[in-house]
Amino acid sequence: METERTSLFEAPPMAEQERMVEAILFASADPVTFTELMGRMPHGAEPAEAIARLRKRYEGRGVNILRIGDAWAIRTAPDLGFLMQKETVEVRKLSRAAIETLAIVAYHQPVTRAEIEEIRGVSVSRGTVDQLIELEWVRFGRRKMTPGRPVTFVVTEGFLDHFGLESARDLPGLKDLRAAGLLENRPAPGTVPLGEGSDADADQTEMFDQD
Amino acid sequence: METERTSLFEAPPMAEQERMVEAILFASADPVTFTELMGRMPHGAEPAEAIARLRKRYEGRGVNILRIGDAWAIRTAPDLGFLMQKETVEVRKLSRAAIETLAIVAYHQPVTRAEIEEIRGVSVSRGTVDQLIELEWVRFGRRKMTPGRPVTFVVTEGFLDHFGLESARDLPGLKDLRAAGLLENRPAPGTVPLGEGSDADADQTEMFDQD
Amino acid sequence: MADSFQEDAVSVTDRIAAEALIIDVGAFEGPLDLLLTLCRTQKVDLRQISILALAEQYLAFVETAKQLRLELAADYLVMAAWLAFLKSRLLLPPDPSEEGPSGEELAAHLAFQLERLAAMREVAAKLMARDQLGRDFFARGITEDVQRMRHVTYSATLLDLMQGYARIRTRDDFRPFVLDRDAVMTLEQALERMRHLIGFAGDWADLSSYIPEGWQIDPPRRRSATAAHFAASLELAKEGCIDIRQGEAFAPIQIRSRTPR
Repeated sequence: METERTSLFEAPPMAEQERMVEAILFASADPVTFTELMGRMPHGAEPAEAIARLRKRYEGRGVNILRIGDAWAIRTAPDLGFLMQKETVEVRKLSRAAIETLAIVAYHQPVTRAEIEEIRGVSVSRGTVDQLIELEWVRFGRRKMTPGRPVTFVVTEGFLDHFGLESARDLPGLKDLRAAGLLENRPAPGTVPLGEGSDADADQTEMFDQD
Repeated sequence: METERTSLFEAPPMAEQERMVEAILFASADPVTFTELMGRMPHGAEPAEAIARLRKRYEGRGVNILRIGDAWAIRTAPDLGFLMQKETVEVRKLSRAAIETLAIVAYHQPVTRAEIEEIRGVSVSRGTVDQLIELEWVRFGRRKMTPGRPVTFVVTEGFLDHFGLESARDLPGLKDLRAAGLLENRPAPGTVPLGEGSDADADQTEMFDQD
Repeated sequence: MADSFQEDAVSVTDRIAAEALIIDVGAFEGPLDLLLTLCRTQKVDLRQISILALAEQYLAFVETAKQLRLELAADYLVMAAWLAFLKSRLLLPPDPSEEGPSGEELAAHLAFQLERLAAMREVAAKLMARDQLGRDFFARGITEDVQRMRHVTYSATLLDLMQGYARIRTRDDFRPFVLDRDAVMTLEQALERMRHLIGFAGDWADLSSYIPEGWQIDPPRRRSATAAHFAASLELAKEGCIDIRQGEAFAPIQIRSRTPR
C-alpha cells in the first residue's frame, strides 16, 4: 500500500533533498549511515547526490561534512578546536602499550592476539585490549582460518570517527608501510609457517583494497 | 589594562568570525548567549555582526539560526520536523536473564528450552524467550529428534547483524574471553557459588553419609 | 650459554652505555623495546643497523645487569641466549653440515622485527597526533528529539553477551565436584529393587535378568548395574533371603529365593 501510493509522487527536487540531508545530519551526534538516510527520506530520494552537494557547500566553513565508513557526520572544523574548551571531553590517557596495540590492530587488521604479541615482542596484558574494546575502538573480527581458529581484532567505525578517518585505508603512512613490506606477516626463518602468513595477507588485501 | 593590550591585535576577518560562531553554535549543548559568545571568541570580535550574517546564510536551509531569549542556537527548519521521527527511539538494556539466554542460544544452537534451563541452572520464563523472538534475535529452529520432539531455538540474521558477526561461529570462545580479561570475576576455588553449588553439595553429603 | 658471553670482551663504551640504560630497565616493554633503544645509539638508519654490533651491545647490557646483581625478567635472558647463539653463527664460517637457517637469515629477520616495531611506533604517534573527536573537532551539541513516536528498542553489546555467557560458564567451571550419577546404580538401589522382585521369583534365574531395562545395553550403565546387583545379591544371601550358585568360573551367576520351608 505504502509503496504503491508513494511511487506516484515524484522525488523532491534536489535542493529540497539537500535541505533534508542537512537537517538529518545536524540533528545527530553520531554518523548517519547511508541506509538510514535512505530510510528517513521520501521515496525516490537520492541521498548520494544530495550529500555530495552539501559537502561542497560546507567546504571551508565552520563545520564540515565528513564521511566515516558508510556514514556521514557534521563535525566542527579542526582549526577551530581552540574555541571549544567548554565542550572538550577529558579522555583517560592511554598507556603506551594501549596506543601501540591500537595502531597494530588498525594497520594489521584483522590481527590475532599472538600476532600483536609477535610484533611488540611482549605479551599483551589483559587490560589493554579490554580498554580498547570498552572505548569501542576495537572489536572482535572474523576468526582466522588457521589452526585453533583464533579470534581476530579489527578497528570500529567509532575509531574512524574519533580520528577523523574516512576508512581504514586512510590511516597515515599505510601505503609506505605496505611498500616497505612492514605489514607482511613474515615467519621467523626456520619455523614452519602455519599458513598464517599467506592468510593474513589475503585478509588485509581484502580489507584495504576493496574498491 | 586587558583591553588596552588586546586592542593592539586585530580582530579576525568577519568571514572567520562567522565560521567561529557557526562552530560554537553547532557544538554547544545549550543555546549560546551573546555574552558567552563574546567571551569565547578572540578579542575584538563582533559576534552580533557575525550572527546576523550567519543567520542570513542559513535562511531557507535545512537548519536555521534561532534566537531563544538572549541566546542563539541552530535548529531544524520547522517544515522538516517530520524527518526527526527516528530520534525518538528509546534504548533499554536487555535484562540479565535475557542476555544469558541469548548467549546460550548463540553458543549452543540449536538448543531446546530444557537445555537452556540446564545450562543456566534456573528455569527460563516465557517472557524472556518471547522478548528475544520479538526482537528478532532468536527464532524457532527445527524440532529435535528426541522424545517429545521439542522445538529448538536458533539465532537469526538480525542477531548476527546487531552484534557485528559474520556467523555464529565467530563468537569468541571461552579461552578468548579469558585472554581478553572478561572472565576475571570468577569465584575463588573452594567457595560455593550460589544456587547450583549448595544444591550439588547437598547431593554429595547424601551420597557419602548413607552407608 | 651464559658462560659463552661472559668470556666476550665487552668494550668500555658498550659498558658505559649499558649502565646508562640499566637505570631505565623497568621502563622497557620487553627485549625488542630494549633492542630498539640500543639501535638508536648506533646512530644509523634502522635499515643499516649492524645486528652483530647490536647483539654485542645487548649482551653487554645483560652482563652489566648481572654485575650489578640486577634481576632481569626471563624474556630478557631468553633474548640474550638467542643473541649469543646468533652472534656465534654470524662470526663462525658456515658449517655446511649444520641444519637450520643461516646467521644472516636470522639477523635479517631480527632487523625486520625491529624495523616493523619502529614503524608501528611511528604510525602510532602519527595516529595520536591526528585531530581527535572531542578534543580538536566536535560533534553536534544539541541533538534534536522530536517526540513523535516513542518506540522502545533493547540494546545489548557483544561484550554484554560474552560476559553473560562467561558468567554462566565460570559458574560451571567451579561447580564443586559431583559424581555424574546418570550411569551409576548404587547398592541401595539394587538392593531395594531385588528385595521387591525376589518374592516373585520361584526357580533359579540369572542374576543378569534382574537388571532393569535401560541398564542392559549401554556398557557403563550395564557395568554399574551388574556390580550393584552382584553386591546386593551377596547382601541378600548373607541375610539368608536367597541362594546363589555358579556352574563354573565366569559362568552366569544364578539366584533363587530361599523360601522359608
